[in-house]
Amino acid sequence: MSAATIQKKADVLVVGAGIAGLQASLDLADQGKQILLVESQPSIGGRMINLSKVFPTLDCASCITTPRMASVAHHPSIDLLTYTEVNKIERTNGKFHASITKKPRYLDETACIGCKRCEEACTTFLPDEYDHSLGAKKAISIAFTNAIPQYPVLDMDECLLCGACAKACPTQCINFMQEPQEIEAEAGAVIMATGYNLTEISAKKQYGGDIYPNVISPLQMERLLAPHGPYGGVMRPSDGKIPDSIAFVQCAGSRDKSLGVPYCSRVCCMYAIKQAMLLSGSLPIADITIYYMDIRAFGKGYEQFYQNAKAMGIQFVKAKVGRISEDENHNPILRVERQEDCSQPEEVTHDLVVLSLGMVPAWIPDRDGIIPLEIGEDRFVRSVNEKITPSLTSMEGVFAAGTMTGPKDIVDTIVEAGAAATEAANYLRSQEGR
Amino acid sequence: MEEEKKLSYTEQIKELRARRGEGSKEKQERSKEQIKAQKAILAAIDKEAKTVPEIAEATGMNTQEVFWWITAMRKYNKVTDETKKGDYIAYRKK
Amino acid sequence: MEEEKNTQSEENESEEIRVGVYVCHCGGNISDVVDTKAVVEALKKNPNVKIAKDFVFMCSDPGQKLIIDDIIENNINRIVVSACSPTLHETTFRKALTRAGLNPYLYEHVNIREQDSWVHKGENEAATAKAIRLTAAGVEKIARQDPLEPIVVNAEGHVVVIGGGVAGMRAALALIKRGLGVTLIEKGDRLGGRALELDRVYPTEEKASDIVSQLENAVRAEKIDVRLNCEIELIEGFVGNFDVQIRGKDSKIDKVRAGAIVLATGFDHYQPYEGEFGYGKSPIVVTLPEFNKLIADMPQSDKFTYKGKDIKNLAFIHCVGSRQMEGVHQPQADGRVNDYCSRVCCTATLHTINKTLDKFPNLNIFDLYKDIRTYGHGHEDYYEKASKRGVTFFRYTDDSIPEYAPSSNGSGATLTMKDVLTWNEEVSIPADMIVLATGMVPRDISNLVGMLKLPTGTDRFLQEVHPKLRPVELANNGIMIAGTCQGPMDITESCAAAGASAAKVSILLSKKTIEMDPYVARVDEAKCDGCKLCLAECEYKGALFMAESYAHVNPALCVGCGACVAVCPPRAINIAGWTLDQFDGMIDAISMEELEPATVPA
Amino acid sequence: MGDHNNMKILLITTMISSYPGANTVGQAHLHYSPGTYIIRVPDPVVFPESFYMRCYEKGIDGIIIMSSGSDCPYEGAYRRLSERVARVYVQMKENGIDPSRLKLTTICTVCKAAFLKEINEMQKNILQARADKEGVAA
Repeated sequence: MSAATIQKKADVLVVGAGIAGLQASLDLADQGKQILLVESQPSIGGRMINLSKVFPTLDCASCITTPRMASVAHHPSIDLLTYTEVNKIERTNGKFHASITKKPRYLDETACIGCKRCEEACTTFLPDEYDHSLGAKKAISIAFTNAIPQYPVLDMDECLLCGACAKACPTQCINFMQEPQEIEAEAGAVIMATGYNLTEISAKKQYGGDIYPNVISPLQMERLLAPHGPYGGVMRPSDGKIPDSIAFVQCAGSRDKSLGVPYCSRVCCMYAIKQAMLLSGSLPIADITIYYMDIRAFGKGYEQFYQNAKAMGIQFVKAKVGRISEDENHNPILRVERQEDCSQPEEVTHDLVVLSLGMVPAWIPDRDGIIPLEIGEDRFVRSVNEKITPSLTSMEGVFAAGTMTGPKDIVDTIVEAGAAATEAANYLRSQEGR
Repeated sequence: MEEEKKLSYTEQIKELRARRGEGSKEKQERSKEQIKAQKAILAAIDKEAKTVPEIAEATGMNTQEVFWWITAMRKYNKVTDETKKGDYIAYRKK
Repeated sequence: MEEEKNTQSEENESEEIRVGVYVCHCGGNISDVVDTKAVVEALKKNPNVKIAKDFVFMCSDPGQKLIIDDIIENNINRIVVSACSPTLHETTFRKALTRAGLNPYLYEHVNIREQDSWVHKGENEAATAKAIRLTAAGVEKIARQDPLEPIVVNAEGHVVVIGGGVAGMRAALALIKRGLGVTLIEKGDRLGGRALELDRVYPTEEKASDIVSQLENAVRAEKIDVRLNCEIELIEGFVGNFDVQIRGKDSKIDKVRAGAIVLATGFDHYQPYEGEFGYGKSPIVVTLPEFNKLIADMPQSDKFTYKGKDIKNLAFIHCVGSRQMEGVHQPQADGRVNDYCSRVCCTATLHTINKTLDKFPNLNIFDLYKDIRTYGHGHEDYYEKASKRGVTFFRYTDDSIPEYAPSSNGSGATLTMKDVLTWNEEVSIPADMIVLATGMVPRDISNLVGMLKLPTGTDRFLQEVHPKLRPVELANNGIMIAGTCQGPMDITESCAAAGASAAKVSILLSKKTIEMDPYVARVDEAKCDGCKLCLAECEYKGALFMAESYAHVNPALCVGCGACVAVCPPRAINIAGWTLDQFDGMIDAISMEELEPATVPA
Repeated sequence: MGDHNNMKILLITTMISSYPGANTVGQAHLHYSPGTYIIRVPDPVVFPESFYMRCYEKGIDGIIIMSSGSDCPYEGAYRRLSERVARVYVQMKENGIDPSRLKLTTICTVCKAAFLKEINEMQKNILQARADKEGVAA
């Protein structure tokens, strides 16, 4: 039934269009390389585009990401596929062959004008994954305000099949019968930039992150702080109360063998400090407490950022949080074992608690297939020459960028993406003579 | 391919509903529930702005569910923020 | 054909100015304070403005599309966007103009966020009035703007890399493999830099010497032009065409022409002042690099002997020379404290502690820290291992920095502090030897900083343009940075930075020419009366000269400072894009009393 | 606040240091008077004496030239600028304009406190100059 398979050819196949994939693509395309950039989500921009502001400069995340998104979308040397999955990548005769599936959005992208009338007409509300389920979307919707491209996706599993969207569409572009489009691509090199997931909020049973409505993930807090967040301000999910007392529990998903995440996730200290600073800006009278083991403000300008936060009155308490419960009004109660000042464990009630979750790889080769790259003990893709060429994977011609090789902040991710681009360009050149 | 293109969206829907069978009913039911919840909340804030706990009391729904619907209807311009009432925002039907 | 061209150009000259104004909400960042609709309405009354609109995110794709559509469909030929700072999105919108077929310099970016809505919260009316005047000033400026063309210069396909450490070698290798010529300049008598001081490196436990020789062999195999015992005498020129003068050991000067420069000048170890934790006063106090050197060749033993004395208790103190607080720590020579974290010392210290315990399992080791920052891949393992092996950790704060006191018999010392981990109990730690985990300070490259006017931060390290937008580039066009000259990094991070800077150099030199902004002096031949007053003002040799009775500019050498502009009586010389007429127009708009012209002048 | 709102202060900033400095103040969400208008130039050395005099004629109350000082990337520009400002002071005096309404200063990319201090001082100067003028008139 589906249309004939489309053939594509590029110098470099880049998998993942988060900040790492975008940067690697631009750094190669600006050198004249032809790029095929494949993103599984409806929009490019990755995790970064949904953050509020970024440390330590407090630039709005969108302001840093959107220029790159627009440059990628308009670059004459970048062929961009969104809402598209890579199924398999094989290396034969020094070339990479990828089988790729473009998932149906159930509309004709060449006709869609991104007017959102379909979304307005739709009557089915669903949790919005871009707001980490805090907010709502429709069964047909554009991912977020500044998404690229501005085409909606129809969630066929949830669609009522009422036809309201098709009726409202001024260009008649809705096609309920659309089939996946198969694509076969050939490339000279591959850059993998598949990013990270947060550790599961339910993983640590003692914290009840999946049970208590006011115990939230850091990405949910990012949305609450974002200019176009789901609530239009910082409120708590259980009842819309503007919180007076907010706590961050550090290392809630890292440095914890019981969770299978013994490593430090590198960014949690800084994002918690940043969120605390932004909170104290928008809720000047609120008490904000960060329960931590060590504050790891190691990057350029990070220590100074941490000291500013202390000077602003954010409370840093060296303590272990043993468990979390809640009272009848959904106020989270933390059992805190201070490691300074006082020895007795105490129970402290807050209005809202953020679990500073860690990072795990979003894609794991031996679990998810696609391409058999070696992984390390931590399950991130292993660099085979970590000190000198961190982007080198176990397969010749395949390079890694960003958080797929380990937790990393945005600055380190962008730098490493540039390094991966250099390696890919030089690999292509080394293959020319063969 | 050629044939499908010729199908109008109403014909497409008819065919897909047939394929779906019983699954359709379940979704219809959920849709009714969704409409009911929205109506109840909008009725509660038609005349005066109310906070989430106040709406919950008026409608008998739980606060978390009410807040999610307020968020949804705020996004799609059916509800607007009115004033701050204590630690809460009072919402009004637009 | 010829005639047609003439008509075309005449048409262009008499072309009506049609400005489009676009006001961004920035998702509330602006519109929560500035009434963007009022700005639009006020600007609509400006005679040069044909279209004025507001939008939630002008930088987004649909925002840019508004502009493109208006250029194509409504013949808009000048664009003003009032939004965030131009440093963020000026180029974004210039590119949009190009896509619409309009000269990208017919664009003015007005800042109503960082310099208006964000600083005038609560004064919404006044902030709106300001936004209107600033936007009107933007309109006045762009109405007086001619289309500009970028300056094109030839790009030398050769790169000078300064610094032969790991980062420098790594950058040099990436560049030569890319097909560019490379000269690698090292001050010392061999390649390898600071890595030469190390034994094994975390977390791979490779020998540092292996890493260095692996790189050095590759550098030799690729036939990179390596200059040992050499320093930079002078760098002149500009992006694409730098003239680098290299002074050898014999003081002979050699010249190399380069399209770009990569700085990989590295770091120095923080040197404790005399008496800092007893350093310099007592032989038992050493820095971490000194200690590493000391134990490198020691055989495994039950006993650790240092200067003829058995060492039983060994103390390590973190954050020496890093994370300093004003008023607590003694300032550095320039009066500032090192308020930054040196990033590598926590893991390096724990790495050394484990190595020490491998060799001397009977030692008592005390670790005095503020925070343990074992952030990277495999780092935490060293911390855990040290804890398991019985290392005693004490946490100090800036309120209770360990106090050093030599013991009465003079052979050891006591460190006294309040231990946060045991509820601020005062502890006295006996130490037969003390190791100070000293941080990184930038290598003194003041000659280069002065010569090239390189930007440095408050931490004295070289300052990138923007940590996320342009992390390995300096504001100096054509000069990149790699490694610890930018800030503390480990070898992995330095190599990644070197790779990233190689990418930026490759982009710059991938074509034979480089395009540069056209903001340089321009002479209106008809106005120039040949008075030569401007010549005396120009500091740049060859940039400004007289020929055929009027002043001429060499655009590749002119830096666009404008010193010549101010002294020209007939205003014949101006900086393209920043003319005095444009500024006069802006001042008119800023000083206008009424926000909207009452009547549109005929 | 009312006094300050009927005041127009022109801040001449440089691309390399004081314009980004003004952005730093914005990013920190600090507050200053909205009667401040920032223009950016490669370097203020571009302006002839007549430019400043025209600004006062047009009703600008005060001008702060926020130069790059030692960070200035242009050879000799700062020296030329300070010499020019000295000549502007002479012209201001000749035309009965209080010299405290012009200030040459240096602002870096992170000089938040200094930036605000200069604006506050200029506001005081302008009020004082106005009072002095009224005093003379009376």
